[in-house]
Amino acid sequence: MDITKEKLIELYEKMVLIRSFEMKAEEKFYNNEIPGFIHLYIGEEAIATGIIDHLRKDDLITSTHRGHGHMLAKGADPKLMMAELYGKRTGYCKGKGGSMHIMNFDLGVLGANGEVAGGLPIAAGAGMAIKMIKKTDQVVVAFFGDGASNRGAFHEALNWASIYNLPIIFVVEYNQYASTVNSNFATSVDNIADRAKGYDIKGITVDGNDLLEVYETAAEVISAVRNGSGPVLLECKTYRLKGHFVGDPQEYREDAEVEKKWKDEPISKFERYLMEKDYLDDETKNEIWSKYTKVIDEALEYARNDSFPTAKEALTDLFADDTGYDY
Amino acid sequence: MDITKEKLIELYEKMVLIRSFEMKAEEKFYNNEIPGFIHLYIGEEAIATGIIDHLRKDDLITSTHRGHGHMLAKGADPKLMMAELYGKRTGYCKGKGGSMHIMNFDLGVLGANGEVAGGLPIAAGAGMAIKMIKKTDQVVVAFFGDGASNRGAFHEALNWASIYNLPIIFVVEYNQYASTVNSNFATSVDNIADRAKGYDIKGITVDGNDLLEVYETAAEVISAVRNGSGPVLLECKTYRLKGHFVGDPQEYREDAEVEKKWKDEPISKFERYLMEKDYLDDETKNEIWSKYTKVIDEALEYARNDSFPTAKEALTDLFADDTGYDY
Amino acid sequence: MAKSEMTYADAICRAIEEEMAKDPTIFTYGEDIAQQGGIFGQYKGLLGKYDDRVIDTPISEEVIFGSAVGAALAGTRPIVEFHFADFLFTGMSAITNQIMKIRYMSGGQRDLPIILRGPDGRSNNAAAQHSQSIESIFMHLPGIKVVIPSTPADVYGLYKTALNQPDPVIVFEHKQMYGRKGMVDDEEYRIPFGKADIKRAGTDITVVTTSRMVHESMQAAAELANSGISLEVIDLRTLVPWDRETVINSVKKTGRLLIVHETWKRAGWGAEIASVVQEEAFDYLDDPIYRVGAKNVPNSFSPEQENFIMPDKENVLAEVKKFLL
Amino acid sequence: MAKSEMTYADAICRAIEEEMAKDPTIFTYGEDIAQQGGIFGQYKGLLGKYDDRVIDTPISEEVIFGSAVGAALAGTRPIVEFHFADFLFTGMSAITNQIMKIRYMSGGQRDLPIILRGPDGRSNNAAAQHSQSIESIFMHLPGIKVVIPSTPADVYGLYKTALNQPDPVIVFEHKQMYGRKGMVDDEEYRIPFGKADIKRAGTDITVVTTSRMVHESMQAAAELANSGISLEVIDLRTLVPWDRETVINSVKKTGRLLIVHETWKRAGWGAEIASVVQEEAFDYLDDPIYRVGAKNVPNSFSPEQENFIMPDKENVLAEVKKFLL
Ligand SMILES: Cc1ncc(C[n+]2csc(CCOP(=O)(O)OP(=O)(O)O)c2C)c(N)n1
Ligand SMILES: Cc1ncc(C[n+]2csc(CCOP(=O)(O)OP(=O)(O)O)c2C)c(N)n1
Ligand SMILES: [Mg+2]
Ligand SMILES: [Mg+2]
Repeated sequence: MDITKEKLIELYEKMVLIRSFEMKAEEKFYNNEIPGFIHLYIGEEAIATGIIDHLRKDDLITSTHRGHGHMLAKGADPKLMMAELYGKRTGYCKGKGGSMHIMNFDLGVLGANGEVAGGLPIAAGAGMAIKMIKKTDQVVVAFFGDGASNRGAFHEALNWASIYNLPIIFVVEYNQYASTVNSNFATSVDNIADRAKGYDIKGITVDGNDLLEVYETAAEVISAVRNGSGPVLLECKTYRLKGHFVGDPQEYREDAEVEKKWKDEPISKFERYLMEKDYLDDETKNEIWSKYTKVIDEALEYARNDSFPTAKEALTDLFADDTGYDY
Repeated sequence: MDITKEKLIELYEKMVLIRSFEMKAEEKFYNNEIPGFIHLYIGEEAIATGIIDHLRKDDLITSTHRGHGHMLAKGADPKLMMAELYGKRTGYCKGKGGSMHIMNFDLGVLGANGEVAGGLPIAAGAGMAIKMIKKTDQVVVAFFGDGASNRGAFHEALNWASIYNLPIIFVVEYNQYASTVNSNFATSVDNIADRAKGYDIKGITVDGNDLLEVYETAAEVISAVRNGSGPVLLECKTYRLKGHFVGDPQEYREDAEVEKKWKDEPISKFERYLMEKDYLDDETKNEIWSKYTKVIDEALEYARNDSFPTAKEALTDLFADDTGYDY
Repeated sequence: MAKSEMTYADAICRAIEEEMAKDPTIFTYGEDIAQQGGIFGQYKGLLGKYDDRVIDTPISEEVIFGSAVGAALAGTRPIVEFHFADFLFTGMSAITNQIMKIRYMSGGQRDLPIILRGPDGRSNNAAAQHSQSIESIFMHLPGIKVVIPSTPADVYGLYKTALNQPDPVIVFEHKQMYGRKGMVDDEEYRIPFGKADIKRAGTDITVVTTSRMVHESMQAAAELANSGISLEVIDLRTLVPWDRETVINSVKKTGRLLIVHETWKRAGWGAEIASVVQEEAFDYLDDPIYRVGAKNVPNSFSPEQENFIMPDKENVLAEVKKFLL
Repeated sequence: MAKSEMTYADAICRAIEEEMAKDPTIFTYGEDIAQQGGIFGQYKGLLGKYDDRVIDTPISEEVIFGSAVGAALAGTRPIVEFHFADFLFTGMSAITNQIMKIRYMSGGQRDLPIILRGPDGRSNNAAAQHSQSIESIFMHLPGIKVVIPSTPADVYGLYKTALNQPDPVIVFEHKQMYGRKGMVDDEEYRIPFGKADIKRAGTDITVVTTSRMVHESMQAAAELANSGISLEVIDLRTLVPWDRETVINSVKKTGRLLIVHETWKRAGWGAEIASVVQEEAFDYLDDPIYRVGAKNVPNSFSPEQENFIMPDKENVLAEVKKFLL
């Protein structure tokens, strides 16, 4: 596959954006500025980046509790994202959703989701509507975790997508853990992609830390699905470099394991590739990181300056004909 | 496998018992003597018979809404079964369960179940208790339908059984339909056994109308599972010769399809085999059928003569320390 | 106005069909609806007309329900059949955690026009897992409008509203009412949510009820009229929102309230009505508020026991005796 | 009697550990309990002692819950962790259609000693899907005993009862109470189900509450005492069964009832208490019965909005003003 230098740098920047956002979010969480709990996408940036780049604005995705990366890759404004993490008024969900429920329908993000595997049935329904009623060539990408692949919803959604031949790419982010539980223990197969056979669909496993591999595979898969191939299960092997949530004591794994995995993390991996190709040098690299540090600093400033929604506004948005809690 | 004539005749008789029970139940339902709705096992007798014969009394099974055959094969008394179908006092469940919830824990039947796939999590738990806490060599057989294999519970239970290496045989009775819906349409794979790969367990497909094949395969599988092989998914291809429930208008299939399938039904198939082997002649056959006609007539008499539980007794049995509805 | 007689099931089909003709994004799916028209025949009236928009599904309740969110957000208007209210539980999280929350969690970004519909309540001798009435749960958890109609005319008009409004709706159709006939206006009309219907005016006791129990209550009212006791029978028709005004005004007039529902009495929706009314009309109450509901046990298969557990006209008559008239 | 101070979480662990020592068939499983001692650390006290009976599971709620039936019928006593009350919904049918019905449907053939336990209620800024209190549903649907303790001493004694009785029990442990400390007798004891505890005696207003709201109510009572208003705070401790006698006797004395719970006000369990009390103590009531509960919307992430939606001491104080004292 021939990918221009510009595209490669664009992809690199997207990963840097996500990483920068996540690092700032982590810092501000520890600072007690961000309430609730947040799950970081650090180490998994290549997946959202490499896949979503092939999507159109009107393509749809469903995300997970670890959803910042998906949102940013789909074009979200870091300002409005950060404002949402802060629970502020102009955040994507007016502060009602927070990190775990960040979403924007105009961007085609049908929701980060606090329910593990909660997005899979939603993706199945979007695919159904597209294929059977709207008859457009939109596609749907459903992101979910290795842990999620053990929930019944996974099974039902894949069977469903298969029998109706829906335009859905099921992307499992195999980051080795479901909270404290290692997938070697809780998941009966080494490769989730092996489950594809049980639905008579194609299953593919790629190195999810290798941006190029993700990007190239996704190009093929998404175009096939858009052309009516039926659903595909795409497994991306990665590693959750941070705790399950910010503040996780991580008693269930050794520091050494994590340290080792840092050597394989997607951004420096891709940097090495770009540098080998002479597409990137230290100077440009520094420029790019500075650029996104600034972008995120501005987002932070924006979020901090934004006001909180009023208490009473808690009683709006449940129904379109708002009658609030008296309803 | 060497099977004695006596055993073969015993198996034949078991199938005749089940068929006779079901035919009488059908008749009495149409007579308006049996209330509610009942799902007949006619055409699927070889499965329960061929599998359960290998079980000990302390082995456990979970059944389905189509559970009469499983109960009888596990040694249920037709009298107490018929009484339950009539909603009578000495029925297995004191009339509280009826056909769809017939069960007897002493026989190791953990329940017919009105919830499709409802038995699968129960089987998973029984297997877990046996393997991890009681540490006995009991096994568990979970019966379920092709339709049930599309519910999330199927997936969760198989993954669960696999990771804990539980002594469970998952038996799918592939009878081609889930109520009005053909499994060719609703189920993404031709053979449910293909889904076994998704759990890293063994999957086997047999002709569920061929008693010998079921019996011999089950012998091997059950002994392996008892010896710690871990779970197995055993698929038995069969056909639901009657409507989904008694009274089903069956607008979704052609009479011709059903007629053709009657030629392959398990009892006459096995009869042909026994006759070829000279283990059975017309006279013995008639004797056997008459014997079970009598057994069932007696069961019917018994059920009819049994009394109904009182209305007030509806308020017992919810909790052990019965305090009824005031609770 | 010209009227025609039709069954409850056909009144639903008529409403859906009329709206399907106008709105090509309406479609309906669920278990056993396309081949044989629903397990109670309730989809028969739709078959042959919009077959590509009446779709059978696998037995996959979590996706059946959860898919509605994706379908709605992708720009369609799904009508999802839940087969038996009892099996709402098998996909419950998709309803309570997704359908009922996503609009709110998103900060009201977009409409979510979803209809969940299906049979609720008793179906004779179907035992514990096929005869539950579970509408109360959806009155407790916020996020869905709850419709529970008792007549062909009501179900038609409420569906017309449901199919022309922007929020999730759950319609509880009683199993025993699909075949019940009634007159329905030939002209199209809508019945707003939150507007109760006084099915019978009266002066002594206010009866608040829904669904099948409307008919049991009406029979009781007819009998009691002979002994000079006058019941005002109010059919709420929707539980979210529910028509406080009509109920409270009636109680202010009669001074007595009886709530009648088929679902379990304990912590059923009747408790909410009672709590609100005693708060808002405390000084008007001549007697305690009484409630009729199922006994607090699962349903038994045995016919006599089921009759004992499930409320009917006789329970209404018995409860009325408690009032000091 | 000698007492020791311990947290709510440790009081639970102590009870379970004592019973595990006596009964080798007790075991416990759920998500994230064995590696790190539960997502709130609530299993930490058990780790290292009975590690082969503390088991991590996949994220498979339907099997996590449904397996309890099989485990109990196979002769063990499972304690099943539900992780977040919000995710009871993902395996809801296994609870409502299996655990809560199988004993009844079987005609009472065998005991079903199951404990479902886990965190209920608000956890600050966890938004709509991680802060629900859903105990009311289990008061409505019959088939499980509902325990909802507020202190280390109570949770210890109620667990001791739960682990020595034959029926399914669900224990709602409030997320914000695991770390709360209190004195617990060193000697073993049990607290029976259905016996409320009068946490503070009073004469003017009866407050019926549970769980975290016991503490909010106690604070309100302390403040009101300064202005000469005397609250009697009754902690129900179990909702199924609930202690009618204690509540009704108190209301007969005070003439006023306020019910306080964290869960949504509409059709919450408070409505049942109110309905029963107005029926049984009608002539004793000087005022309407009032209820404090969450506003009827999902929980918002934004801190101020969450504070507004979720009830606390301030809401109790505000509601008390409604009484004509
Ligand atoms: C239905 C449900 N069960 C349990 C949880 C608690 N929980 C949140 S994230 C998580 C682990 C998810 O693991 P995985 O799917 O691999 O995603 P990852 O966190 O690794 O990205 C769990 C158990 C939940 N949110 N929803
Ligand atoms: C969870 C659930 N969904 C739907 C139903 C309604 N229902 C009862 S039996 C059945 C078909 C089951 O098909 P299958 O599993 O193949 O078993 P079979 O009837 O063919 O023996 C359906 C949909 C139910 N009882 N439970
Ligand atoms: Mg993971
Ligand atoms: Mg079948």
